[in-house]
Amino acid sequence: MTEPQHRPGSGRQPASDGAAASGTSRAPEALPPLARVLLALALLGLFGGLAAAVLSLAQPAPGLAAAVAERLDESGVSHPVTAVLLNFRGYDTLLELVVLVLALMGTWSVGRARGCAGNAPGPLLRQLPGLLAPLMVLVAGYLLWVGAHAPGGAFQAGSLLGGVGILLCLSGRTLPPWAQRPSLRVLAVLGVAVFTLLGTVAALLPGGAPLDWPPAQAKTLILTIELAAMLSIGVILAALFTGGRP
Amino acid sequence: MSPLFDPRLPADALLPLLVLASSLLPGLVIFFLGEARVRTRTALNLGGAFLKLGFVAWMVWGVYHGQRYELRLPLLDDLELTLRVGALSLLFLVLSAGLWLLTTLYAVGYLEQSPHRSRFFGFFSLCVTATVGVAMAGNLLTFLLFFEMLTLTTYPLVVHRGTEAARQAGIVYLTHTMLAGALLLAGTVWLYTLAGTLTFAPRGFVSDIADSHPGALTAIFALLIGGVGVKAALVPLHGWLPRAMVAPAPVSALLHAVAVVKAGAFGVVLIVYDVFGVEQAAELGLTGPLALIAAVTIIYGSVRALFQDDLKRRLAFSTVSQVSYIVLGVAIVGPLASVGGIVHLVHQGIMKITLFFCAGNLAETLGIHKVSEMNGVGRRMPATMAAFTIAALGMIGVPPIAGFISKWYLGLGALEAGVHWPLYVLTASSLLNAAYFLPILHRAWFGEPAGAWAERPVAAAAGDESGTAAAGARSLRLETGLLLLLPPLVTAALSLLVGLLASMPFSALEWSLLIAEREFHYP
Amino acid sequence: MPLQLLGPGGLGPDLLLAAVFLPLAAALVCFLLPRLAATLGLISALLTAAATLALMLGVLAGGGMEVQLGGWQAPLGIRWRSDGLSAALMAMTAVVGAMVSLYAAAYFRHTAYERTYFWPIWLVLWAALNALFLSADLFNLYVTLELLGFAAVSLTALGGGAAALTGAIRYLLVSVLGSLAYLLGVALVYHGCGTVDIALVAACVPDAPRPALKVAVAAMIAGLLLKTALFPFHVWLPPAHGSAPAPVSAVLSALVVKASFYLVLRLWLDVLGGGDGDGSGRWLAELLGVLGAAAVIWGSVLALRQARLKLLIAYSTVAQIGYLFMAFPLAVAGGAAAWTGALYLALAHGLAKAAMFLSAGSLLRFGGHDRIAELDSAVHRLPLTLTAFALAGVSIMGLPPSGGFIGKWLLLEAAFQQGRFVLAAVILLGGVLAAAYVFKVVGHAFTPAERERRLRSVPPGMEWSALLLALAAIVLGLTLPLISPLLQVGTDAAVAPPVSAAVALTAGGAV
Amino acid sequence: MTQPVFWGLVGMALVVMGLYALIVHAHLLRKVLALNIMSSGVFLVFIGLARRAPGEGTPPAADPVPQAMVLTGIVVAVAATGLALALIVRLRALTGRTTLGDEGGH
Amino acid sequence: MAGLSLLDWALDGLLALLLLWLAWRALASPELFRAVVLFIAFGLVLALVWARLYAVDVALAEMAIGAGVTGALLLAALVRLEPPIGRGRQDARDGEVYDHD
Repeated sequence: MTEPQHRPGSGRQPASDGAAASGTSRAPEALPPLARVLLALALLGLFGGLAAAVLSLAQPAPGLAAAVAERLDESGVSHPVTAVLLNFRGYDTLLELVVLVLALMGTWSVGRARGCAGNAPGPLLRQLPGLLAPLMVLVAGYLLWVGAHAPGGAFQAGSLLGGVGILLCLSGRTLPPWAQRPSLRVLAVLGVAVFTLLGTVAALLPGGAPLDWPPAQAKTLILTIELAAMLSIGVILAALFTGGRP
Repeated sequence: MSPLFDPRLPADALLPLLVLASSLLPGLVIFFLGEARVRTRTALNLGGAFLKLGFVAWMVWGVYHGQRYELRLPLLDDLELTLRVGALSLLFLVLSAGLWLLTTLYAVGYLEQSPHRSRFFGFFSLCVTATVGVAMAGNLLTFLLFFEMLTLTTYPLVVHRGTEAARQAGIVYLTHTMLAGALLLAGTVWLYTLAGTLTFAPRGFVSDIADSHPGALTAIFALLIGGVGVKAALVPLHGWLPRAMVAPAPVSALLHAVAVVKAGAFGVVLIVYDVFGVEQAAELGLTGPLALIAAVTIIYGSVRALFQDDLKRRLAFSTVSQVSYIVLGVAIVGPLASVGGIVHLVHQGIMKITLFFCAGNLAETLGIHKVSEMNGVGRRMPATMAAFTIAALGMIGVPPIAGFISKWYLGLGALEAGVHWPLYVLTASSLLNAAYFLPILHRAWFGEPAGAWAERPVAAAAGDESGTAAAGARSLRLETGLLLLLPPLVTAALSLLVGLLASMPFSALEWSLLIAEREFHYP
Repeated sequence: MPLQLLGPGGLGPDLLLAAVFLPLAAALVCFLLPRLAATLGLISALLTAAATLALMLGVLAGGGMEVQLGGWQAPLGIRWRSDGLSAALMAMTAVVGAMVSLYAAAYFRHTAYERTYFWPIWLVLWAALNALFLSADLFNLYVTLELLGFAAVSLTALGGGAAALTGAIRYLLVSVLGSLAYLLGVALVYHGCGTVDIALVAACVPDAPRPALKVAVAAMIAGLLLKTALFPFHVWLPPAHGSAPAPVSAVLSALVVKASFYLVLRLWLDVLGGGDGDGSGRWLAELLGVLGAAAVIWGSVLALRQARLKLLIAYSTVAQIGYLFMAFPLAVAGGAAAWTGALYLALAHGLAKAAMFLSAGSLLRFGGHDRIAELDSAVHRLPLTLTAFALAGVSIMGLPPSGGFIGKWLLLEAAFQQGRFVLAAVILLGGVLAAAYVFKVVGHAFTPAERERRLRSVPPGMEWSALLLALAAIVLGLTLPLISPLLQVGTDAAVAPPVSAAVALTAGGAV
Repeated sequence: MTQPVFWGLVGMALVVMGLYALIVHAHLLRKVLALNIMSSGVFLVFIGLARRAPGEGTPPAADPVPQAMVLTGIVVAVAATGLALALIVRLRALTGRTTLGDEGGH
Repeated sequence: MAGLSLLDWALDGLLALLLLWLAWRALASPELFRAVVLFIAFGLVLALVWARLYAVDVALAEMAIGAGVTGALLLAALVRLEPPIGRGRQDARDGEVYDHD
């Protein structure tokens, strides 16, 4: 059934193997009571095992907090979580941004966005964003900046930006023309693009490694990446909310 | 990093490769030829066949003078694909290369104007490639490779007609051969884990482990014989063979005389002689049951053949019976019996292919498929029926035709080995052979012509059956097309000659004696 | 030797970088420039394949390679590590990827919507695969697993129909569930060992708290089995693989499933040290073996019963995955060759299964459907495609001299050596059943076609890419002398100098 | 029992609850909710148990590495949720179904 | 952290109970809208737990992403799942028509 566009609507039931497909039955509960009881018992056993694992862990535990603290000076930032996210384990963060972009691609490939929530916004919802949005953008900028030495950073800031987008969408406002499709794409991939580019350049420097920030420039680089990432996260989260491609 | 090929490939390693390539490459090219390019295709086929025969002849000369040909290609960590040409391989090589040439000629004539010829000749060539590969296999792994390749390449030939019956036959064929392949693989791997080698050797390579693992070796023997026994059509594994008769006549000829059945029988010979060693096998008590199976197959096939009205089915059951002569010769532990068995490898091939060519001619020219329709056909097609008669008499064992030589040595071998029951089996089988062949001959020569072909003019009859006017026009002068007539005449003459000239150098018998001498260190 | 240039001292690290970042960057560009997606995608796919193959040659010539991402040592930073195992799988990915890209360029030529999304997502998927094969960090592997899963789900949904969507949603749920189970295991490992680097975890395993470690490993392996679709967890696979567009099905069956299998193997070999440490490893291996055997039988039987070609191929994947896990009990009991066998089967299955799905796609495109009973007309007109299918079938059946044969031979050898006749019988029976379902399709090539319908043409790129893949699966069988040394590269990673240095460093850091 | 172990157990309980709901419920939105709660449980295990390690400062901050990992996990979870919801909405638009059709889970 | 006061334990216990109860209700509540709202509440309580465990970054992220954005996504999806089937049919071919940028 790879070509449904040629034969829409004909016989598209997924074939299931033997486990008789009940087709359109829409029972709210999938399992009969007895099976649920058995399942619950099995899961209780599972919980027992998991609990035993937790209880068996040594106390005090090994961890990397000390190792992070030791190398914090070389990371370019003074907040350990940010150091881990964007320097020590920056590669994880890069891939995580790719996950977001991918979710966006997937969502866009499925269908077109059909408005935000369907209903006309109430008066409160129409007014609220006007007041809240600038405030949220400000807070986002602050969180981004403070992330270098205190809790905060691109993710929290980006999700706030995403919240701004969601509010704007709910209030029925359209995006300004400059934020329409092509630039939306650019913004969405900006974080990954900047991260990848800088990471590759770092690898090509003599003696460098991928994503290896020279300590002197580390803070600048990290802030640059965080800025780009924040924008991307905000755009992507808002775009995910609209549920399809614009 | 070990190189895949030794850059200094010597000529004696090249020759086996050339023998393979002379049918493999034409086969591959033929697949890409358009249906209409008859000349190119025929040229490729015949060119390949002549080349192969030439290479084989070269190697015959070499081996006769003590040269050995060997090619190794590393496949597994300490296992190689080995092509090796010894006397026994050559016997089978000569048979398949020679008969391939004739069968190709025959097929070119037989399939004229029929659809899918490129596909047919492509697989035909691949099938022969697999057969010569089986013939040259230097170890059990290589044997397995070409044996499976044979299965795959014959399947399209069996189902070539595309009818429902052909499809069913194909399924039966595959079920049998695939299961057999699994058995063979199991036996091979198991043997490898025990013996640590798979290289064929005179007197086998299992003597070291025979004392420690007699049970396992018995099981392995059963697995291996089961694996090759399907192709050799040993009862009760023979079910596919009569069914496969739906294939076109050249395919039947190939299946019965050259490739599949013969590869199976050849496999039995290899397993008994070069894997286990006949004495070792006898010591393990394995040859007795094998001889028994062979005897049962001989009788059973003959009895079943008696009751077939369909000519090709009768011949098929005859094959079931006759191939087991080879197995019987191998399983009677003794030099003369083994000579009889090995020489029958060639003799049965030549005679049986003659019979199938003739059956094909009858079907193609006159539309005769059944024994009961053959009344008086000898008058209409005297040359074909003459060939048929020679081959049939040979099958019965009438001297001096090829079959007599085989039976004679088998009988002598049994006496030499001090057992008598094979004589009774041989006698009974010969009587049964006579019982199912003589009535055919009688009908053909002395029956009153009946049927559509007897009344109508020749051209119309032929055109009616083959569906082509060309075949009819061609038949005006000869009794059938030249390409169809020549191969059976040649093979019939050959089956006479190998009997008459059995004691000349390079004859199959002499060669078998040579094999017995060189490979088995008998007399 | 010029190949040394590609090794650790030369271009090697750059090739590692290219293997991950090149497809990733290309994906972004394709996403930004939808009109050029197909051209750019194809070019970058070929470049990626070339870089990966060069990397494999480098590993072959110069040994394993390591890159410290961000320049940080192992417990703190993330390592890329390329040894023979990962190089072999990456090379397989490269070959399949290049061919699928060629195929997709033709397949999606007339469907702009699918084309614009296929390329970026597919390239991300490729980057994720390479990242997964390279990563030596358990948590990073979680991220790559999720990346891989989402890409696979998005590609599955590209089919657009209800069946594709249902398959994609089921796939997503299973994928996330599997990843969560894996992550739970990673959490416990981190708290037991204070690191997520594979080599360091391996060094800590002997002293780690037992129940925690066992539960962690069980959770990780269970999650991965779910993603690999081993027997009782296989239910999600056929609908997803059977309803996706053909190039996607090929990628999913040939590559994505292998990724989680690779990870199981990685954990087993590198973290658990081959599982022969204590009784429970043995026990787990036996369990995996039993499940694998059940998968072989059950998957093959169901494949045989399918009426639709793509579902048949998908169930065949379920069966073939079973073989991979049958290696565990054999290898743990001492038959190290079984690992090579399993790996060989994985590689051969990757090539062959991709060829099969691509051929199925051509048949489907040509005939407009994939009902096996009515394939005659399509099969007759596409001899190359049929040949590709049949040759791939030879490898799936495990007939010599294909790659599948070598794998089966090695497994059988181990089985017979240990006297495990039941496993041997299952391996052989699986081959026979595979022959049955392959010939169920191939048999239609020889029946006379009755209907002449208006049929769509199939571009040669689609036919030839499938054929080349199938040929690669056959030729793979002749390359054991080349690949066998490759698989030996880096097998002793746990005791290699750079890692033991890192172990010393953790010991300093953690205390 | 100490505080980290306590929260670890709570996390495990969330995981098991989520798993139960994932299997039992047919409605896809509920399955998504269940997966989200499961992932929250996993994160709780990750962070909760990290409190066993000696941290820096007063009061000792949690081990930053698990924190970073959980941050990553949270973002991955929201991406999964977004993708899943888009697919589910699309399925509903095409077929009217909000379940997978054949019950029995996976 | 051995010396945890009784107050701390009470606070932890209360939070844990609340968390588990919210999770259970969110999973078992028969009404989907209520379930989603309960899930958002669950996210907010979880953010408190993170803060309690001194994981302030995670707490912030949970509040913004875990509860906020995920909740918004769920609510939006809920609205889109509500309308009758008829409407979906018309734009069923949405996904297959490509719009050029």
